Amino acid sequence: MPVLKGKELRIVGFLCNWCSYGGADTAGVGRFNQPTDLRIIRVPCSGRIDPLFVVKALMNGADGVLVSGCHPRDCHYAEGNFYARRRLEIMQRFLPVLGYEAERFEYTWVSASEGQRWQQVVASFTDQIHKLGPAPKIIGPQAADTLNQMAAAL
Amino acid sequence: MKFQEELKDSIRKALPDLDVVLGWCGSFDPLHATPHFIRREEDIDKLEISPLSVHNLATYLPGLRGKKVGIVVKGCDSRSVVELLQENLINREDITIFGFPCTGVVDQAKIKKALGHAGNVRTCDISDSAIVIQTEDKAHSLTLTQMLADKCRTCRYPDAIISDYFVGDKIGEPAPLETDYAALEAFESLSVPERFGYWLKELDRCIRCYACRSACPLCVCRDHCAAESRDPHWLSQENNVRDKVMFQVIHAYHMAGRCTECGECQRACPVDIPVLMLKQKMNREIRDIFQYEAGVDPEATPPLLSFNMEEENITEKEW
Amino acid sequence: MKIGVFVCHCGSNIEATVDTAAVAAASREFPDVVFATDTMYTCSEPGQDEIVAAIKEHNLGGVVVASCTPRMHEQTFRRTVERAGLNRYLFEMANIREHVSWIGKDRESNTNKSVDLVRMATEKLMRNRPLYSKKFDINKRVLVIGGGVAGIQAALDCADGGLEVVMVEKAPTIGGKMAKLDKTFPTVDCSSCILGPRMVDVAQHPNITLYAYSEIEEINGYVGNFEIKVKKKATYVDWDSCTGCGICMEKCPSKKATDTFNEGIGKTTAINIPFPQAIPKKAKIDPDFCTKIQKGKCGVCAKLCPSGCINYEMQDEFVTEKVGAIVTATGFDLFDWSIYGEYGAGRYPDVITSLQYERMLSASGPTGGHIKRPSDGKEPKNVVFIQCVGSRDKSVGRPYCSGFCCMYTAKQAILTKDHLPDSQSYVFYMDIRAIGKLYDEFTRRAMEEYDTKYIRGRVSMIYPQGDRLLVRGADTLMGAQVEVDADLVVLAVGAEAAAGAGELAEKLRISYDSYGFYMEGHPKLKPVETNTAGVYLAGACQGPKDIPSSVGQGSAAAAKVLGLFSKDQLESDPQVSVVDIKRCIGCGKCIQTCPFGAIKEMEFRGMAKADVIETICQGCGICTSTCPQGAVQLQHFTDNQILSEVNALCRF
Amino acid sequence: MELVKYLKSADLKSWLQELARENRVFAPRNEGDSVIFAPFDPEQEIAIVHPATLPPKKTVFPQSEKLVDFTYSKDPENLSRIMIDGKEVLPEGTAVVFGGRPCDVRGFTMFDRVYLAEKSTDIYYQARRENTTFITLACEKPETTCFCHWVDSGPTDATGSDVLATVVDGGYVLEALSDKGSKLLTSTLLENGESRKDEARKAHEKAAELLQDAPDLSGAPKKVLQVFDTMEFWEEAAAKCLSCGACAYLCPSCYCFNITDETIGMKGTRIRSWDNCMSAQFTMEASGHNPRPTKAHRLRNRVGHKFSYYPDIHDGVISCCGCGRCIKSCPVGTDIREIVLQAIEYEPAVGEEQADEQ
Repeated sequence: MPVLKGKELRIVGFLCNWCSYGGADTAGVGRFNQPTDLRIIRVPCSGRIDPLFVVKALMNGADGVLVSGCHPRDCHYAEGNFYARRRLEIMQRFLPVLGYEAERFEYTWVSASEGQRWQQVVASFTDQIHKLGPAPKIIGPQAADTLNQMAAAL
Repeated sequence: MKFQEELKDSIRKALPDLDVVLGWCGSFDPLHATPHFIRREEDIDKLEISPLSVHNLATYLPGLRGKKVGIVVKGCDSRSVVELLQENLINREDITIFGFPCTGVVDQAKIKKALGHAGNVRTCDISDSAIVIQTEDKAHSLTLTQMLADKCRTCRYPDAIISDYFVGDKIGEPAPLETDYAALEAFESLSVPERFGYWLKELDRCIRCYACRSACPLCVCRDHCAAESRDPHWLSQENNVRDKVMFQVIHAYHMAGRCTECGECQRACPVDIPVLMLKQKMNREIRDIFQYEAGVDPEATPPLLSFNMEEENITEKEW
Repeated sequence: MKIGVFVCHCGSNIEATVDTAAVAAASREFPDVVFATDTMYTCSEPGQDEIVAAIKEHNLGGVVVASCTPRMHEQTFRRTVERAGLNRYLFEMANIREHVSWIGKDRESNTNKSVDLVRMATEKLMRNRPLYSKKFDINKRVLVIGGGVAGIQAALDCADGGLEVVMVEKAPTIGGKMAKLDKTFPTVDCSSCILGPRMVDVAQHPNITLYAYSEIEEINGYVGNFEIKVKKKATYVDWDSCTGCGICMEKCPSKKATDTFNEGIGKTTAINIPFPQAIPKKAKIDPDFCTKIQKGKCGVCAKLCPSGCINYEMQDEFVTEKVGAIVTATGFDLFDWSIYGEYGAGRYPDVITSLQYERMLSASGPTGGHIKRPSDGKEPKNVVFIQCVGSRDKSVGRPYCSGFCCMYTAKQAILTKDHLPDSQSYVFYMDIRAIGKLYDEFTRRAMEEYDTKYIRGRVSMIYPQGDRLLVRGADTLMGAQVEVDADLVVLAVGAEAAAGAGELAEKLRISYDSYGFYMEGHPKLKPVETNTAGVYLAGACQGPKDIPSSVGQGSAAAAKVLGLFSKDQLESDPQVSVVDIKRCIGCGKCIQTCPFGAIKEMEFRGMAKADVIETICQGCGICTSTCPQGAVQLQHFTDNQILSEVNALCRF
Repeated sequence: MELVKYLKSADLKSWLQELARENRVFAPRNEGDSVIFAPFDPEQEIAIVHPATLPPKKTVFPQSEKLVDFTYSKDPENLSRIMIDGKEVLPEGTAVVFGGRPCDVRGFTMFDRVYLAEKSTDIYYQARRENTTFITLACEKPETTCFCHWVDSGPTDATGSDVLATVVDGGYVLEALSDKGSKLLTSTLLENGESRKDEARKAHEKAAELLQDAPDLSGAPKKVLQVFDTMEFWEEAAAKCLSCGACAYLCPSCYCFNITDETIGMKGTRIRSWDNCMSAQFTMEASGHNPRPTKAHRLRNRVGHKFSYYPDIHDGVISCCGCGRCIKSCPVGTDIREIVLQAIEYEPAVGEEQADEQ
């Protein structure tokens, strides 16, 4: 029951505890309505986010992944988001070679006070993923299962 | 090769102070070479340098840490040495580097394709321009440049970047036979599902032997690779194409900004999966964003282990 | 692990849009969950008792609470499970309020999403391990940044409590904005009479070290053990020997220096003491206006100085101070009103700011307490006050209310009448915000006893007419346009974050809102804490505040510091990185990327290995995402914990 | 039993298609630059001119297979009471493997001694083994890496196969070697092959003639064991080894496996997957101690197992079928023949022997 069929797509968020998770809280406190697709995983810092988590989520069936951390220079740990920015940027540019649209993954910066910005980010990212539609899924252990289904879909 | 004797002399001179010198020698058939570990004076005679000297011997260096090691390097191999030095994985004072002007090494897969089959090679003569291979029933004359590995066709570093001994005349900067990343760009022009399906199809035959990883000079985790670990548990041991693709992504990402595109991963693959392309993709993005090339400067810091407060080439999304 | 799940209604906050009973029922199907229930208020005493009872009855090894954000109550519930004998880290929260019930009304989607979040939390909890804090020594000194009234209060309270205090003030004197005020509302008592003695106390307190005209260059370390690099800016006067006699100032021939203390009303000498009550009362040279420094000629002050303390070659100096806690009291700045073309954008000399007016009212100010028009020195008859200049105005990016302008405008109107009984004051206002003890009564006095004319409306234009200014605005209560001939216009300029607040926040590793005001730990429950342990906030750096609130916060911050230092040792947060030496290959990439220098190389059986210094590690996890083989794992956020959350959400 | 048929080359695909009606049919085909055994697809060319890159090992011993599917469930009255329902996933159906080489198929006979042993039969292996029929293609000429004749076999050795196919002019001579094999040769596409039998015989002789002399490996079990403790020998032999698992995974006679459980939520599977003794994890103990800490230890095991320990308990049979894939596909050209011969020729230094005696 991870997503509601036909209504939602599977979107995973990785948010740093200090800024963006707080920003999402602020959006909640402000009762800023958001689509329900996103599920948030809380991590201490965007620097903790191994870009491979993003790929893991996509390969396990996520349709979109959103990462959000503190604005550059505002990292609670001083440098975490600077590392994150480089690593996540690389991964975003890498995804297309695997056959995932780069737009399935975005990273951004939202501070704890930016409830409205968070609402805006969630709404527009969710919309972006819905426009792309479901991501390709790997079915079964052998490639043939997926390839046959992809061929059938065409 | 013209300088082979000169090289042997250099090694002979250095060997008394070294535990081992890494080079190449003949292998199970005339078309193949194999890594050669020179420990004794008499081992030196077997040393052969030729376009068959495909192996990147830098792969052995981290495992020989603590020993005094000599290593014969092609230009591309020397970049792996530089990268290992840069990452403090080997000690410069323990390594003696023998460089030579490399005019390229063959791609065995291309030869196999040209011959149709390469299981019965009797003799193999390599000149400056051709490889003449005698199988049991036929002599095949192949143009050397066409048989060269792709990395050689785009090579910009034929001479060792660092060396203690350099034999022969340096080539300098050659005109590459091909432009970088042409194949990658062609691949990128395919549709999204085509790209997705490509990797599933190619990696489906992966047997998870991890030769790609074991042959990689910069896969220094060795026995502690995340691929076979339960903690962290990134991958299952199932024969599952998902995990196979995921492993290649892990490998490519861990190589980002470190890979010198020596191509050992792809060369080592017993089932010929074109895994190098994933690393090339990473590298091209690294080059575009950070103007960085791995393995050319022992003092540089790999881009993913550093940062700038303002990133000139990263434009963040506006919402 | 036997897991208990508690799904909170939060009254109707959650229950209104999430079927909490269904969430509890669904979680009973999850692995390891042996007990699940929904409760009205999990955080209340009966709610917590229910958790304790369930832990005992069902022999629970871990607890999930699905309720509000963990930033709200994680600590609360950790204490709860600890009360029942569990390790505090065998607890997870699912945020189904801020992230679910408050952001959407679709009950089906919300319930489904809540189930997902609980599943995720249980999967993570199954991989949680008990963690134990380590104790470490602390340095019981405190740094107070900013010497305004909030900083002074915090410093004195700490110093009186027996702590050593280091105060760093950017300006040559402490006192901040309050020192510039003539009187304070609503008592109309003399500002410097209240503040002056407190400033002197700072100077004389044996526990306080004051660095005036100094700035924070660098902050390293962590709660209990910060290391601060302070830049003492060059004053060109040796303050150790300067007596503050003022002879230099009397004789200085260069009299064109900007008089910052007097808000640019009038000029001062290149060598100057900001004001007679300055603390420290020391001279400093403004090098931009000093002929000796600029042109190599003059040197009068050096010749005349009785203690020979002039040094034209002086350079910035750096000192290092070690402290255990930091109080940030950097205050606010005034909004740059020149953006408003309709008020003349600074072209009309007789349009001034409220703080300039305050200096004019002050007996020690540049006009000696006489209200004079800057243009011609005449006494004004009609004085127009315009409120909300740079406050509550989205068009200039300042949508917030600065809070204190209504009150000081009323005060200034009253003082105007006191100074000039024949004058008439007009106040253009949007709303009167007079929430505070005796505040509303005070504004009413301004209107009723002092006959100030309050006009509800905005001013659309000020333009000169003869030697007067015509102020045109709307009276929205009358529904008419009004025009007032003004001799002097005083703009009630709003507050904005102090210049350089952002840079300082970066050094402190604290966050700030989009206006640059520092973020408190929790808007209600942690008003003076920040999210960085050991860093506290006092005064207007957190948001515009009047004097009583600033002083209150100064004391509150001091209380927090005193509380923190009431123990000899602190407990470290055990959510730190740990190296598995079997897996570590000693490549040192973690050492290279750790922002805190918390990882060192050590030797183990002849091999290099990484080693985390627990008390320095701050738990960011950069090392964990850097280590390719996962040999260094951030406790409580290990790869496997995060992967289990990913797998809980995405299962092919 | 002596059933001989002839199949025209042009009819091969049709025949396999017939067989595919009742069996899963595997045949070698090109995938990229490699030849692997895959479910027969009439759209694709059958690549049987040269030996396949991968042997058909996975047809009986899959790279990974589900052993058990399990589900946890809870007693609704008492959630602490967990029930586990496990179901063995036994392989079903029959399979035909076409185009393996004698060495490839002979490899399974080495599995058989281990997995079909009376005291402990591996039911998963057994189910596939018994339900799989091998149509093996006799080799016409050896490759440089071939050495089946060193290990008591040869290019036309049909041990373990059910049908031996020999390429003759215009088609294949198919000789049934087992009942299973005979049952396959009933198609109307097949002609009587008696008349072409001689041609096949000649092809077999010709293949045998092309072989070079084989060294005597009868002393190998003892000799390889003798150098067990001579780490220097193994360190030199393993110097260039990368400790990857390509040799073992390509080997028709390597049968080691690993078992892991993968659980998601209340459901899980027990998976058996290939493992190999060249991997550091192979002998890694839970404590972190590894009795085979270096690649020298691991290579020693691989060579020792094949040429000494296995023959020691299995009637002297060397558990190497001589296909040479480990040589040909080794990224660094490690040659197992060379190592065995060196072990046989190894003379301990004089000092060393004395030390042993002391």
